Amino acid sequence: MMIELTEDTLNPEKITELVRRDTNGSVITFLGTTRDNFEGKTVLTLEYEAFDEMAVKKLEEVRQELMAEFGLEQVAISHRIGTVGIGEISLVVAIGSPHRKEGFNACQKAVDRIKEVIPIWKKEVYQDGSRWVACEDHEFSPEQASGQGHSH
Amino acid sequence: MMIELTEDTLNPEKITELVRRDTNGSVITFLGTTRDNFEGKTVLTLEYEAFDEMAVKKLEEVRQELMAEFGLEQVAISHRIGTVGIGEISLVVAIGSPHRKEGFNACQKAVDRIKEVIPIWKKEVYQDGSRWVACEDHEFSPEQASGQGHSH
Amino acid sequence: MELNVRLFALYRERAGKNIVTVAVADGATVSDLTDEVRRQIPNLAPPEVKIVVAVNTDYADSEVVLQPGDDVCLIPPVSGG
Amino acid sequence: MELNVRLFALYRERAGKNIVTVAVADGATVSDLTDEVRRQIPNLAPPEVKIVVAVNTDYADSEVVLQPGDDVCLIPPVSGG
Repeated sequence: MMIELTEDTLNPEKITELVRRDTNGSVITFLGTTRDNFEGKTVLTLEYEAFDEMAVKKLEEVRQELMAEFGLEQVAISHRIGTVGIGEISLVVAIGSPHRKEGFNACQKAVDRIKEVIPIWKKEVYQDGSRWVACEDHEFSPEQASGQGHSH
Repeated sequence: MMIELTEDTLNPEKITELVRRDTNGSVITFLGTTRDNFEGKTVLTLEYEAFDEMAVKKLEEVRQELMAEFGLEQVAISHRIGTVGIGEISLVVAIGSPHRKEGFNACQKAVDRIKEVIPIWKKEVYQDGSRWVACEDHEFSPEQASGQGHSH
Repeated sequence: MELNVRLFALYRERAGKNIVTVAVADGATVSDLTDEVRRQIPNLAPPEVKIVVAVNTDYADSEVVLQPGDDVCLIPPVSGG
Repeated sequence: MELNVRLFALYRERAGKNIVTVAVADGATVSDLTDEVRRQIPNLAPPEVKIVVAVNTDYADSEVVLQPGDDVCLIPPVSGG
């Protein structure tokens, strides 16, 4: 499965294997792991919620876009949902390519696009509350400021 | 071991584990894998030779440079030497960082630097001969053309 | 027509429910729908924030005309990865 | 002084040996040494190719002055990765 949305622990080795070929010289893997802190607050755990049908569809669209743009054939994306403990892997993007340059470019773009367009939401749970995170690339948008203000 | 030069099969999972931290949100891994072809010729196997003492020293220098330049703490590099079969992993670079941007930049630069400065040489073995490869970034240098002419 | 609008994450929590049923005129657009949802759930999002809508699992511009039976979902700012 | 110069990979194969012993004057530089090696092994590298030298496991410029006992290695174009 080149696209996966799952409540199970992600297995980066298995996902990386999917994109290895004898014709390829490069495999780039991104692991997104959950951090134990946000602006000095200790994060206890995270909850990922997805609009499942649309998330899978959009992940496949991102995958097809990347393959077309960078001339790639091996792109695998797995996103975990549900409760994810600290230090665990929430996202794996693995790109196999003949040469590394397009692999690095495609991997970076994949992560950017995933954070922009996939309907998945992350909630950080603290000792004294929780917060729906907005995309880190829009960290100071009015929506996120409002999101923070309303978190409970 | 954050630097490794070994004749054993590389273990990307183990190397990736070395750079994971609960304070990090990103792990970027590059796997260099041996390709089965060069300009239409079938490659049967590869031989990596190293000037061991200097290679380990230079790998550590590259690691320190990257950590300083990108403000990183988790950088692991493993290079395989000896006979490496087709599709096997010859190089692993793993970078753990709080955010992904510096991880991607550092990983790309690490591979570039490794290919420029580490005294390791790759020989492609074909059905009818062999060739010492020059760095792919200098693919058409006079030295390499001469290298090809002299291969046997 | 009546549409069952699905809410996720932040919007679900603010609304206190998964689904809000909204009545809009025939020929209503996505923008008409979000206006109506805002009337029903004033605390859903601050006025300066554009509410993003997916219709039949694709992002839909505010001028898109809704059809009976459309799967309409409100998409708060995403934070996957 | 005499120096045992180590050869790797392409240079080792062209020379047909791991080590070449080279006599150079006291105060000789890296460049003097590579000139002498080229005289002994004319097919080591074409004249237009600069032979890269490591002295005591660091790359050394052509003006570096050699000392007795230096670990001198000739480094053909690298191709790690």
